[in-house]
Amino acid sequence: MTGPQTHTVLSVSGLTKDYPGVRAVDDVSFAIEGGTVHCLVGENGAGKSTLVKMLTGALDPTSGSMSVNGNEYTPNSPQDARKGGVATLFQELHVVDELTVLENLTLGMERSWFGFLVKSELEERAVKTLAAIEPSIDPSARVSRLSVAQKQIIEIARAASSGANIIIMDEPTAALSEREVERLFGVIRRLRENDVTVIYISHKLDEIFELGDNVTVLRDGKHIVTKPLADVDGRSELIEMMIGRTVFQSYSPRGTVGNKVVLKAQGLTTSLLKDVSFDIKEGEIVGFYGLVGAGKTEIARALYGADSFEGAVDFKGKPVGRTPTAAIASGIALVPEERRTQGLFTNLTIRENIPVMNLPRVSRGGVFKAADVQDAAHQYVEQLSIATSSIEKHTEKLSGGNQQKVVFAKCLFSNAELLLLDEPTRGVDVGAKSEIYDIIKDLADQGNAVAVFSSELEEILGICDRVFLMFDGHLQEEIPNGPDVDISHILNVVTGGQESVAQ
Amino acid sequence: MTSYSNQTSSAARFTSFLRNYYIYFVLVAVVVLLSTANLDQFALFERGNFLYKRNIINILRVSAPLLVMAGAFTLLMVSGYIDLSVGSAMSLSAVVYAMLAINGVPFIPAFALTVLVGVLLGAVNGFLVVRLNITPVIATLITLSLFKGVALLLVQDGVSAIKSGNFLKIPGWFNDYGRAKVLFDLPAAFWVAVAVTLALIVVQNRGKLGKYAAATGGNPTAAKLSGINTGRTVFLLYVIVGASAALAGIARSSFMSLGDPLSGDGMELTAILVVLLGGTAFSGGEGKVLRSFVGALIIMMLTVGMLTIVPAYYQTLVIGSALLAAAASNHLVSRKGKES
Amino acid sequence: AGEGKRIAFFVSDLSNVFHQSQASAAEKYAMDKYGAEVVVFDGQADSAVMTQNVDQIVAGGFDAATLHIWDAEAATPGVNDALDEGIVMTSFFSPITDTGIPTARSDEASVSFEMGAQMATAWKEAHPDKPIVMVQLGWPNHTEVNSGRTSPFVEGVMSVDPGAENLGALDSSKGQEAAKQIVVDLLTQRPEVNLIYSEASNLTVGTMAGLSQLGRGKFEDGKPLTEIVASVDFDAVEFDQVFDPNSSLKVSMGLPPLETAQGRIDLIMDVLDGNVEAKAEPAQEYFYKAYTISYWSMEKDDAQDWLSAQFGG
Amino acid sequence: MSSLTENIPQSLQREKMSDEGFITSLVVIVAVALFLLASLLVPNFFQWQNVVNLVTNNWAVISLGIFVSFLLVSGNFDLSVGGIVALSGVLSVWFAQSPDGANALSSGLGMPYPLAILCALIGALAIGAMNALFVVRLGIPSIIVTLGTMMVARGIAQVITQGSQRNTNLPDEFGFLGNLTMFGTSVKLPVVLMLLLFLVAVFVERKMVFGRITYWIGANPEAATLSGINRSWHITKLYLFSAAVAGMVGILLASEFKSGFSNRGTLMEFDALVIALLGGIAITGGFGSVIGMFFGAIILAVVTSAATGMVLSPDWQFILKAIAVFLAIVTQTWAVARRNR
Ligand SMILES: Nc1ncnc2c1ncn2[C@@H]1O[C@H](COP(=O)(O)OP(=O)(O)OP(=O)(O)O)[C@@H](O)[C@H]1O
Ligand SMILES: Nc1ncnc2c1ncn2[C@@H]1O[C@H](COP(=O)(O)OP(=O)(O)OP(=O)(O)O)[C@@H](O)[C@H]1O
Ligand SMILES: [Mg+2]
Ligand SMILES: [Mg+2]
Repeated sequence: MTGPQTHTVLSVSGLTKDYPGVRAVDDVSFAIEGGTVHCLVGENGAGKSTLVKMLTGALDPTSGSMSVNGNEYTPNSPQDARKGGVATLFQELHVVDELTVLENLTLGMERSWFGFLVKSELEERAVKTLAAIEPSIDPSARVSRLSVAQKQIIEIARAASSGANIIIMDEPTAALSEREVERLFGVIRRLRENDVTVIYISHKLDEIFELGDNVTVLRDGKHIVTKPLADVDGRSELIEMMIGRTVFQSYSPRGTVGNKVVLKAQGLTTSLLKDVSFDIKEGEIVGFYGLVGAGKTEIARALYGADSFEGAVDFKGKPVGRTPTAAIASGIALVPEERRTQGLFTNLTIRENIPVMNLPRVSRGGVFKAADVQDAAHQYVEQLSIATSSIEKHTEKLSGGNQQKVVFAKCLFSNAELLLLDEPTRGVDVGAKSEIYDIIKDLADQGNAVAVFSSELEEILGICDRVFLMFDGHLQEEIPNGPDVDISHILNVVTGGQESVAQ
Repeated sequence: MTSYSNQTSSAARFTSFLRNYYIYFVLVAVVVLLSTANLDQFALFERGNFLYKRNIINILRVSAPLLVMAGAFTLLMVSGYIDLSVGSAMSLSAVVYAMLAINGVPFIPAFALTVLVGVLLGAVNGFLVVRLNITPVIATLITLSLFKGVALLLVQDGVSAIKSGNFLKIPGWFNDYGRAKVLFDLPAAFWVAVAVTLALIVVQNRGKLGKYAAATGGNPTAAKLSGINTGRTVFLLYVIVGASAALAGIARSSFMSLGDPLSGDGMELTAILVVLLGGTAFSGGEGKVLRSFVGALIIMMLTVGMLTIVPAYYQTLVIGSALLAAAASNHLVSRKGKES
Repeated sequence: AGEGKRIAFFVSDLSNVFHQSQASAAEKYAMDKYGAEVVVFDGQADSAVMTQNVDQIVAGGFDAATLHIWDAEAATPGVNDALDEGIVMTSFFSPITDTGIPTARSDEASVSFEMGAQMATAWKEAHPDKPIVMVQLGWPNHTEVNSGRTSPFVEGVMSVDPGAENLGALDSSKGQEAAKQIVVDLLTQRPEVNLIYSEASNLTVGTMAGLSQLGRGKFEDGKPLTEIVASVDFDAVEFDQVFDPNSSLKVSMGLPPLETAQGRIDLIMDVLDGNVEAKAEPAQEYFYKAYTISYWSMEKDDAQDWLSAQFGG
Repeated sequence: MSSLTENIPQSLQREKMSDEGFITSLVVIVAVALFLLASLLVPNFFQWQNVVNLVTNNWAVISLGIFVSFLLVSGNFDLSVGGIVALSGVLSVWFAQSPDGANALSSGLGMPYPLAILCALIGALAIGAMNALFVVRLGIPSIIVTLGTMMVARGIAQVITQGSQRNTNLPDEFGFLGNLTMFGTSVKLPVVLMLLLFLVAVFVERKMVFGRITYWIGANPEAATLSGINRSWHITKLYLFSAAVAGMVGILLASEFKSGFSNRGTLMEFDALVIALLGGIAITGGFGSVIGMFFGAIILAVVTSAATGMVLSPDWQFILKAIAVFLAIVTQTWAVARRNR
C-alpha cells in the first residue's frame, strides 16, 4: 500500500497541551509518513482537534516539539504553517459569507501586484478542485447563499488546492452527503498520488478503513498506538483501542411501541417539502432518512414551529402552536442540526445552558431557584457523562462531542414527550453514540416518542422502529425496521429510484 | 434542482439590483423633492431654486469634508471596526494646517505635513485597537477626547480658532483649496474627494486590502485562519481613515479660512449616518464606497438644500425619518427576495 | 423699499431664548413694516454651519442678509461673493473683516463690567472679611463671549476689589445639566466661591439648581449669604429671581430682542434706500443697547415694563 | 479525576469567580482607585459630599444606562434614549402649558399635570414601540433604527419648541417632582428612583428568569429561539422599558429645570453606551453586568468632578478624560488577559 521508500514528513515528540484544569494532549509522540493518508481517531475530547491546532500554529504547545521534513517546526500562525507546507481544514466552518466562492477559495493566498489582486494559477487549480468535488457550485456565487455542506466543500477545495504537501482535515465529512463523500475521497486519493500527505480525522470508522493507510489512536490526550490500518483487525479492535472496551449496536425490536398515535402530521408543505403526511406513536422511535437536502431538517423544524409551513400538525389530539415556544409548551423538543450556531450558548457555562428549555422547572415567580439549577447541571453532566472539569466551564471550551451532549441535556431537561433529534450524533464518538442510543431507547421505553432525522443509515437502522424515506421533499415510503430490511432498496429510494411503489 | 436555482436567481437578481441601487433612487427622490418643494415661488433652474447651478456648486463645495471621509470610513466599517475620533482628528488637522499656514509654511508642505499628522492620528487608533486590543468604540472615544483636547490646547486661551490676529495673518492662498474654482466651478477640495473615492473604489474591488477588509469584517476567525494578518489590515484602515480625516480638516479649514478646534465636532455621527444610509452593515463584511459617497451627498443636500424651504429645526426630523425610511425599504426589499 | 424682498436673518443659536425671540420678532416686523419676507438661518452654535449658511445667501436667491457669525474671517469670502451679486449685506455682533459692510452690535462689554462691579460692591459691603473668589460658567474658548462677557466682568470685579481671586471660566457649553454638575462639584470642593457669572440664561437655570441642591443660592432680605449670581439674556423666568430679596441671582444682562430685531431689519432697509453705505472703510457700526437689569439699580416695575416691551409678554 | 472532585462539597466546587464577576469587581476597584488618586491630587476632594455628588450628578445617565445595558447584553443597541429624554420633556411641558400664552412658544394644551405626564410617557413609549417594530418585526439592525428614532424623537421635540425651549406659562406643580427632596437631605426624588431602579435591575439580572433570557438572547439569538424563548417579545419589552425610563428621565429633568428644552440630553445616548462599555459589558452581547455600568459611570464622574474642582480649561479636561478612560480600560484588558493566560 505504501510506496517502496517511506520517509517521515511530520513528527511530533513529547507534545503536551494544558488548558486550565485539563491536560488536553499528554506527551504525544508519533511520526507520519509522506504520501499517505494518516488517520487520527479517538473519543470525543481525546485531544484530536487540540493536536491539530498545535500543528497549524493556532495554539502553542505547553511543551514538546514538532518537525517537518526533519526540520524543527514552530508555526506561530496558520499562515506560518501554510508557509511550512501545512494546510488545514478545521472542525468548525471557516468561510466568509460576504465573499464569493472564488474569493473564499483564494483567501489568504492571493497573488498581488502593488496591493492589487492579480489572477494566478492557484485560482484555476482551486476552481478545478471545486468542480471535481461538487460541480454544481458556481464559483461566482456569494457564499451566504450556500448550504452548510456546500460551505464545507469550499473549505475542502481550498485546502486541497493550496499546494501544501501536508493537509489536515478535522471531520471534513460530518455534513456531507454520501455522493459528496465519495467525490471527496477521489480528491484525497489523487492528492496522495501526488505525494501529498493527508492527516484525516473522523468518527466514521468505515471511512477510516476505506481511505486510511496508517492510524494513530488517542485516548484521554495520550498516544495509544500508531500503525498501518492493514494491521488493524477490523472495527472492533479500533474501537477497543479508542475507548478501552467494545460496543455493538444492532436493532432489536422493542415491545413497548404503543398503539396510540401521539403526533399526526398532515400535508406539510414548504418551499422544499411537498405534501408530507405521517404519524408517530407513543413509545415509538421513528427515523427519517434521506440525502442532504432531502428535507429532513425541514420536517423537524416545521414540527417544532421553527419555520412556517402549510398543513396541519396535531400532537396528542391538539394542534401544535407554530412557534418553538408553543411546541415546547405542548411537549415537543428539538436537538437542532448545528450545535454551535443553533443549539449552544457557547460563551455561557454548562450550568447556564441546561435549564433554558424548561424555565418553570427551576424558577418560581420568575426568580431562579439557584440550587435546582446546580443540581440539574450536575445530574446531566453525570447522566450523559459529559467530560468536563466543572459545570462552570464555558461550553465553547468543550470538545465537539461533549458540546453535543450539552445540547442533548438541554432537551432532556425540557421533559418533552416527543423528541426531535436532527443528526443527534454528528461528531459524536462511538462510545458516546451508544450511550446516546441507550438514552433514546430508555426514553421511548418510558412511553415517549422520538423522531430521529439522520443521514447515517447505520444509525437509523440501529435504533428506529419505523423508517420514513425522503427524497427531494417527498416522503417516498414508510418501512418497518427489522432484521430483513432491504438496504439496497432503501438506497434506491432515497436517491430517487422510481420503480419502488409499494412493498 | 437546476430549475429551482434558476428561478431564484432571476428573483435574486432583481433583489440584488434593488439592494445595490436603492441609494440612487433615494438620491433622485431627494433631488426631486427639494427642487419641487419651491415650485410655487421659483421656476425650475432659476435663481433660488434647488437645481440652480450656484446652489449645486455650493452644496458640493461644503460637502467636500464629508465626501472625502465617507469612503475610508466605509472600508473601516466593512472590516467591522469603527472610528468615533474622526471628528476630533479632523478638528486637530484643521488647527495644525492653519497653524502651519499662519506661520508661513507654503501650501504644499503644509498640506503634506497635515496629512502626515492624520496618518499619525490614525496610527494611534490602530495601535490602541490592534495592539492593546481595546474595543474600537472605547478606543476611539478615548482618542476623540484626546485629539480634541490637543486641538484646543494648540489654540490660545479665550480665542475660538487659529485665525488672523494682531501679529500673524492667514495667507491669501489659504482658502483657495476649499473655494477657488478649479474645474466645472468646483474647488480642489471637492476633486480631491472625488479622486480619493475613486481610488478607494478600486481598492475595494480590485485591491487586496478591500478583500481583506471584507473578510475581516465578515468572519474574523476565518480570515485569521486563512493566514490574513487582520491586525495589519485594520491598522492600515485606521491610518487611511486618519489621513482622510486630515484631508477633511484641510478642506473645512480652508473653506472657513481659519483653524477651528471644534469644526469637526459631531462629524463621527454624520459619517456613521452616511455610511449606514449607504447600506453598510454595522456588523461588518458588507458595504460599498460609492454608495456611502452618494449617502453623503444625500445628507448634505438635505441639510443645506432644505434651509431655504423649511426652518432649520425640521432638519433632524427629516434626516432621521429619511434614515429610517431608507433602511426599512432597503431591508424589506432584500428580505422579500430571500423569502421567495 | 422692501416690498417682496427676501431677507436672510442669521442667528447663532436658535435654541437660545433671546435669539428665538429676536428671530420671530424680525419675521413679523419685516413683513408688517416693509412687506419683506424673512428666512431665519440657525447657526446651531457651530461655526462650520454658520459659514456654510453664508454661501446659501447667494444660492438661495436672497436680496439681503444680516449675518450673525462667530468667526468673522470665515464669512469674508462668502460676503464678498454676495456683494458681487449685488446682495445687501449687513452684520450683527461682529464686523466682517475687510468687507466694510455695516455692523449692528450690542454693547455687552459695558454691561458685563457694570454687573461685575455691582456684585463686588454688594459682596464687600455684606462680608468685608470674606475675600472675593469668582468663577464664570460659559464658553472659555470663544472669542466673542470672552471679549463681551468673561473679560469685562472680571475687570469690573477687579475695579472694585483688585485683590479678588479669579478661578477662571469653566466650559458649560453642554447646557443646563452640565452647569448644574459644575456648580455642584465646584462648590463642594471650593465652597469659598462667592461671585458666579453664568453666561447665558439657560446655564443660569442649571446654576441655580446646583446651588439649591447644595443648600445655597439664598439671600437674606437683600443681603448675600454665600454667593451672588449674574446672568445673561434676562427673561420672564429670571425676573422673579432677580427681584426676590431671598435669591442670590441678582443681576442679568438684558438683551432686547425686539429692539435688536427691528434695528437689524431697519439697517438693511437703510442700505437698500441708500441712507447707509453698502460698504465703508472702516465699516460703520451701529450699537444697540444692552441693559443692566439689576436688583440694586433698577425698579421691579421698570424691569417688568422692559420685559413686556421687549418680549411682548 | 472525578474521584478527586467527589469528596469536595459542591459549594466549593464552583471554580474561581466567573469572568463577569471578575470584570465587574475590577471596574469597582478602578473606580475606587481613581477616587483615591483624585483625593491625593485635588484639595478638598476627599469628602462624603463629593461621593454623594458622584451619584446625584449622574442619576439621569445611570437610569438610561440600565436598559441600554440590558439591550446591549441582548445584542441590541439603544441610541434613541437621548432623543426620548428631549421629546418627553418637551411634551410634558407643551401638554401642561396653559393655552393662553402670548406667543407660540408660551402656549400649550393646558392639560392637568398628571395627564400631561401620562401623555408624555405615551409619546416616549411610541418611540420605544417604533424601535421594537423596526428591529424585531422588520429585522433592521438596531444601531440604524435607534440612530434614526433618536433623530426623529429629537426632531419632533425641536419642531414643537421651534428649535428652542418652552419654559413659560407652566402650572406651579410642574417643578414639584424634579425638585422634591427626600428624607430631609438634599437628595432628590429622581436620585432615589434611580437607585431603586438600579437595585431592581441588579436583582432581575442576577436572580430572575427575565435577566437570564436577556443573556441567552445575546449569547446566541438563534439558539434562544430554538430553545423556546420568545425573542421578539423579549426585545420588544426591553425597548419599551428603555423608552419608559428615558421618558421618565425626560419628564423629571423638565420638571427639575422647569423647561422643555429640545437639546436636552444631547449625546446622552452615547454617554449611556460609554459607561456600559466602560463597565465591562461586551458590545457583542451576552456578557456584562449593570453593576459594572454603574461604576463605569462613577469612573467618568470622578474625572469630571476632579477636573471641575481643579478648574481645568476644556483642553486639559478632554485630555484628562482620555487618559483616565485609557487607564481604566487598559487595566481591564490587561487583567483579563493575564487571568486567561
Ligand atoms: N479552549 C479550551 N479551554 C479549555 N479546555 C479546552 C479548550 N479546548 C478544548 N479543551 C479541552 O481539551 C480536551 C480535548 O479537546 P479536543 O477538542 O482536542 O477533542 P477532540 O478529540 O477534537 O474531540 P471531538 O471529537 O469531540 O471533536 C477536551 O477535554 C476539551 O474539553
Ligand atoms: N437547492 C438548494 N440550494 C441551496 N441550499 C439548499 C438547497 N436545498 C436545500 N438547501 C439547504 O440545504 C439544507 C438541507 O436541507 P434540509 O435541511 O431540508 O435537508 P436535510 O435532509 O435535513 O439535509 P441535511 O442532511 O443537511 O440535514 C437546508 O439548510 C437548505 O437551506
Ligand atoms: Mg474535535
Ligand atoms: Mg438536516
